[in-house]
Amino acid sequence: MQQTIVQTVAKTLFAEMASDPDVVVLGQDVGKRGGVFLATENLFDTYGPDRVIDTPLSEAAIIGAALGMATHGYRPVAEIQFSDYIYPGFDQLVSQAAKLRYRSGGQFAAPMVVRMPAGGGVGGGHHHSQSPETHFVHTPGLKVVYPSTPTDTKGLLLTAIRDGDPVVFMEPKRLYRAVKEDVPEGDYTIPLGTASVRRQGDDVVLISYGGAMPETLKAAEALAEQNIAAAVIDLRSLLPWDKQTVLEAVAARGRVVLVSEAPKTGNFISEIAATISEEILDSLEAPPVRVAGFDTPYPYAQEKLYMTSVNRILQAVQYVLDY
Amino acid sequence: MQQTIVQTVAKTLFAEMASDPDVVVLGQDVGKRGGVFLATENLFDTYGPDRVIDTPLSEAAIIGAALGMATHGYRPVAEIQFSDYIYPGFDQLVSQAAKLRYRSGGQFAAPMVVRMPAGGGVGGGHHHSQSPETHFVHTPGLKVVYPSTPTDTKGLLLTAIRDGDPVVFMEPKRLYRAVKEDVPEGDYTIPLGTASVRRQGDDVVLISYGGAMPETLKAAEALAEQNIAAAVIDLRSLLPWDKQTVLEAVAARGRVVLVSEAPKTGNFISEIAATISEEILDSLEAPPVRVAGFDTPYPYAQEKLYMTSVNRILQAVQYVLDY
Amino acid sequence: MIKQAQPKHGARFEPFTTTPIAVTNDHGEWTADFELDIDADLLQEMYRDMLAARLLDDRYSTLQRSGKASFLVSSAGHEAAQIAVAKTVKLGVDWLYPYYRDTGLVHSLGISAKDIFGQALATLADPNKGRQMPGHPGSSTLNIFTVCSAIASHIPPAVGTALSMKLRNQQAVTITSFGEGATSEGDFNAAINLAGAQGAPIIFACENNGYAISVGYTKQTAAESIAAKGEAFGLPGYVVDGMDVLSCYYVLKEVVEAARAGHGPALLDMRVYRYNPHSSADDDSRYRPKQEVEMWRQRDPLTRFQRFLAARDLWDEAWEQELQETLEAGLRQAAKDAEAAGDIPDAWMFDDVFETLPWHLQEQRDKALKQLAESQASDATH
Amino acid sequence: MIKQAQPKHGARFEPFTTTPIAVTNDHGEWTADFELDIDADLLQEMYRDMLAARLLDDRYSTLQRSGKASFLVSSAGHEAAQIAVAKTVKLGVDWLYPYYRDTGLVHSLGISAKDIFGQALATLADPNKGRQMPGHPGSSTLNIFTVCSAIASHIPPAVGTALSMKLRNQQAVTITSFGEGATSEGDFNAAINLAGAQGAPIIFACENNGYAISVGYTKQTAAESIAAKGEAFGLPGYVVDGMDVLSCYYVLKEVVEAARAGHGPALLDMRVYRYNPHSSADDDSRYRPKQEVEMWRQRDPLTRFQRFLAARDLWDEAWEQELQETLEAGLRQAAKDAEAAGDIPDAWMFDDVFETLPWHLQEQRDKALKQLAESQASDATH
Ligand SMILES: Cc1ncc(C[n+]2csc(CCOP(=O)(O)OP(=O)(O)O)c2C)c(N)n1
Ligand SMILES: Cc1ncc(C[n+]2csc(CCOP(=O)(O)OP(=O)(O)O)c2C)c(N)n1
Ligand SMILES: [Mg+2]
Ligand SMILES: [Mg+2]
Repeated sequence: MQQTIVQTVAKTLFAEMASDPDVVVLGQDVGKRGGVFLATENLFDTYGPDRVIDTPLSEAAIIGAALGMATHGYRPVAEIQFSDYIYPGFDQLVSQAAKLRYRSGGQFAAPMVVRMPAGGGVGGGHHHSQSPETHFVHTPGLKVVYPSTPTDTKGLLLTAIRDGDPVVFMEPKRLYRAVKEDVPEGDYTIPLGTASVRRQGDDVVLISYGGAMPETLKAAEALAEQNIAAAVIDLRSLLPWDKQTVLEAVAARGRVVLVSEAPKTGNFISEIAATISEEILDSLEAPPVRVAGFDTPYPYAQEKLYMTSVNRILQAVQYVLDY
Repeated sequence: MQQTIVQTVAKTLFAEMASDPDVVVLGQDVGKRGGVFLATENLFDTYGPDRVIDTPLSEAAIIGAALGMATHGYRPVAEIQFSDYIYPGFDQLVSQAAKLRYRSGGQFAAPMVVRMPAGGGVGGGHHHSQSPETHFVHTPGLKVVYPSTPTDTKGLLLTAIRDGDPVVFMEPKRLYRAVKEDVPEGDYTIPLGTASVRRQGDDVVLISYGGAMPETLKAAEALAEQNIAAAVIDLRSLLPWDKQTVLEAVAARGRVVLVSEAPKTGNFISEIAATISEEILDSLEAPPVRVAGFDTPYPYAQEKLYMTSVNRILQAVQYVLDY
Repeated sequence: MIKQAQPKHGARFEPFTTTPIAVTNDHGEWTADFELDIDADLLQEMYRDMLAARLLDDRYSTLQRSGKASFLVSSAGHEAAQIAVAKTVKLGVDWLYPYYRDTGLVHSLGISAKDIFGQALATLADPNKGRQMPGHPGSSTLNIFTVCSAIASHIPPAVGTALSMKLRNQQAVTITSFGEGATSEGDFNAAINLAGAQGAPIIFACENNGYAISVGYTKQTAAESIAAKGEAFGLPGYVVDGMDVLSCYYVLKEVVEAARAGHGPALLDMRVYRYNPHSSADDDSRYRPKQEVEMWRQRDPLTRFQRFLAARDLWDEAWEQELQETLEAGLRQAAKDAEAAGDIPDAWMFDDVFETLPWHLQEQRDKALKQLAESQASDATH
Repeated sequence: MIKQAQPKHGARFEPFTTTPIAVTNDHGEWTADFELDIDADLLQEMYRDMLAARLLDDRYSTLQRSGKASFLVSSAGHEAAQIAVAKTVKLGVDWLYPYYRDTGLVHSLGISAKDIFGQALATLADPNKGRQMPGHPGSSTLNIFTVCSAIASHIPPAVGTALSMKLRNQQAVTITSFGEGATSEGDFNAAINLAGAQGAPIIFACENNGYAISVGYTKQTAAESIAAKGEAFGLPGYVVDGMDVLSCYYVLKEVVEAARAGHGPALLDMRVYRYNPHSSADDDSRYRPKQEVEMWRQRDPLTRFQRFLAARDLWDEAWEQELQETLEAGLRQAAKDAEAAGDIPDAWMFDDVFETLPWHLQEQRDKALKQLAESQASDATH
């Protein structure tokens, strides 16, 4: 059946809650309301208030409670209403969830998922549009996933719920309803840490993830019209990230453009660029170039200018091709 | 007079409070106790409880209150007892302080300093040793400073207090009492965003900051014994960072090793490495190599192994020299 | 048990009551055991501002439905509480730290409809330069801290400002408003605790409408009332009938003047109701019964205050008509002016991150504007 | 006003009293209006565990002063409160979320002195693999959540565990302990509010020693008591004489059994005193008068309980002597064994970040261990 990303989230949760009684969902408005984006629609009616828990308005309580349930045998899936609102719960995530297994010498663990709609493009201004993934990636003990298609959403969400460690599951809110796709039926999983090659092409490789994927793919299409063959990699998992796929693709072509909508300085794609130059410098025909959000708070009036438009990506590609 | 870093913090605060009645200090134990590291020693006796404010145990209250005082004309210097404890106040820092000028269209501003002892090497395990600088650097609207000498501490702290925007002022706690130095008298300031070339040398450049500086300098000394001339740059300011000094130094030598004690993945030095390869790829004789903390929570038993030892730095230098 | 649990010497109101404090009943009849002492002008001004708030809301809604404003948070149902707050603030001295639902409040305090619509439309009429989504006004000239979306995050700064007022001995007061959902956030608790410990002159004015989007009061907290939360921090907490502007005004006036006189902070639990969905993006039929909304509409704060005024010959249909027409004309004009003010320039995106532009933003700005100019040029040639 | 403000049917104790609940006086004389109903064995066991806690503290201190342990947080002065908590926990069913000062408590619950010293020395005797600084014990077999330095950060997880117990209908209870300073953190407030709203079976056991390092109670909060904070979240709050193990035990037993029976959470404000500086890194002469410490030493929980027991022929000098010798011998041996267990291997640094090692950690591990081996080899040749 054709379904959107947000429908896939709800359906995947529904199915996993049916097959594993330890899976519970908690967050603000996840109950009767079905979540403000309807990512938990229909769960409350079927599973009731004991497994679909409307919490008070506190991200610290949500993440902390999820952790305490996880140590007690549950597999909680917590929802943070917007990724911008992770910060009141950031301490619970980085000081508790990320470090529990380590600091207890493996005695305790926190198998839990923290879902959050992330990224811009919805006219929400900075408190409804931010891309905090670098903060998570830079926190040892967290895994970070950021799919961009319904199929990947299903495969990665199932894997995340079943993983033994805390997984931050970021959902590109501007793509929530952007595409419909046939999603594999049944128990379909994708291992964390594997990228997806979304397009083949020998001239240059474009690397991106999450909400920036459609522009990246469109840029590749536009290049194809100019007879430039761009491969496109969708990272999907940010931690662990798929170094092998990335390095092989870049080494083969020597030219790479990295795209992320988060602010440029300290962006996770800087890590990838640094790894590329650290490990395969000699295969580079041109500098790895980054196209990222600007280092301003996410704007409201100038959102279009802020975003990683096809145009900006194309200019970067032109630069590395001309180099 | 010869003084340590922590003495310099206290003396600089003392002097600036004398010359500017709007400067106030707030935090946990900053009053009679003089701070757990004595970084606010003697302030309470002279300036009293109205300007040296012992707060309740809440980092959110500390940073938030500092912000509200800043909007009202004060120049607050808030202390977070350990940088590991920034997280309960992280939302106040990133959602309020960092964005206030922007979101109000410049109507309000937050001229405030958030001081914090940071980094490892003191046997404190992960909740007394972390290096969260990347989180700050990746938050548009914050400036980030991290001196490694008494003189730089004075010059940068004065500038930070007088700056019109929120400055995160990180202090390398393991160097608090490690060196004594004559510190310039009087009104000595250092502009934010300027690096310091701590050593000249034509063969390779080592770039570091904060607590990792002494090992970096020792590595350069060890190299000198092998007749390898290493230049050493102390970044001092992480945002803005001194791109010009860095790129010129790297371009001139073609070989660079970057050292930071924070976890490797997503580390701020990845940003510098990415910028180097993006902007001066052709001048590189060898890959920019990073020596960083490992991607584990900061350990207790194996702290020595975790740290960016002279040995690890030397191995990296050897690699770029042999390349 | 609680230090301030007894009304202070000369105080009219008791904290921590089980039923809301009210000086009028639902029919707008005076029921208090003291005499009304507000002059007619101020009474009429209160009504006018409540009506202005309601009509502003309607006009905002029109802008939103027509697609001009991308978003709306309605203040309908909260007018009594909001206008009462506005009327206790000493302009130019006190500070307000409001939340997104306070359109009526900030308008009454002096943020013009044009400014508010300018903010909603992100035109040059917005003193905040179009930086945030609709519903986020603010004005430094009026001491109104620009609204921030992150719930409760404005409350710690509000306490800092109040503390400044105390340290500077200014006889000034900070008022911060928020919904009852906000009281579950750590920030609210950490901040009110600091205010208590420091005796900062601040009023925590909760507009308790019983819902945080879909989450009802009993799922939000087991506290008997939001007022009861004052006990945790050494503050008197007052439960007030938030559908009556006079009840709110009298209690507010008392606690504001006490704070101004150095007696420390207080907490208000004003019982209001939100008539509309949480925002233009919400569908409230998923979580609350229509009858409940209907029941509260019977208690409309405007109608109640009309009755009160009418009994004193301070309101009649003719005045209402006239008021409505004047206000609506003003609002229509304001919306027009706001729109006509023109778009925020693209280049402004890079301003106000810092006081001055550091090199990396300078670089990014130059490149972005160059690319923009090129693509506009190439669009123009097509 | 507060739902649970009245003692429940059959309950002995009232919440929110102005003076601490006590069943004995400072001389160890029974003063309660009901009969003591704890058998002699348990009474003696309580004393033994209190003494064990005190002696453990001394031994820990020796390790610290000799430079073997890098750090010490002393529990001296908190023994009555801690052992009372330990004696209310149902082993294997209930869970404990303690804080760093709870050495006496976790020892009484079954974490051996060897494990505790192993943790302090970071040897192979530490079930937590030497991952944290001293003062951070934990045991999954005993349902004792490993201590975390970040104040109050263990409280939201504790509520999650309690909620699980309720959802699984387990008649189990979670107890979480913390200092009064912790109640100022957002996390405490957000968590206890959730517990109230969900009626989770959890006891918030505050060891209120009046100081958070140097910050005294009145700078910490203006709340009349920590117990009063219960009002903010719909929990009964009990002020208890924390220098008396029996007072703490009786109140705890009542609230724990109520929680177990589904009557929801409770908050305890146990008034204790910390006899030593905050930690081995602190100098308390900077902020509190010697006389104050002396005054509280007169109220030593051990002496008081000795008197209580002696009056019932359950304690005498001979038994004390014997107990001390046995305990000290055990502690000496435990310290030796802990030390002898040997160092934590370097390679373990990379374990337990995740359940399995991802590629980047594998790479880092391989490289680090190779470098280490090389440098050890080169050291060996020098
Ligand atoms: C930190 C944070 N978390 C979540 C949200 C999403 N959110 C916006 S409004 C709202 C409900 C607020 O309810 P309440 O405080 O009662 O105010 P009301 O809207 O009822 O006036 C939520 C959860 C947010 N804005 N900020
Ligand atoms: C989040 C956080 N902030 C600051 C600290 C530093 N710190 C350690 S103990 C302490 C005081 C705690 O006081 P209290 O909660 O009363 O417990 P006590 O030590 O008195 O038993 C502080 C501020 C910390 N560990 N965690
Ligand atoms: Mg509400
Ligand atoms: Mg204490």
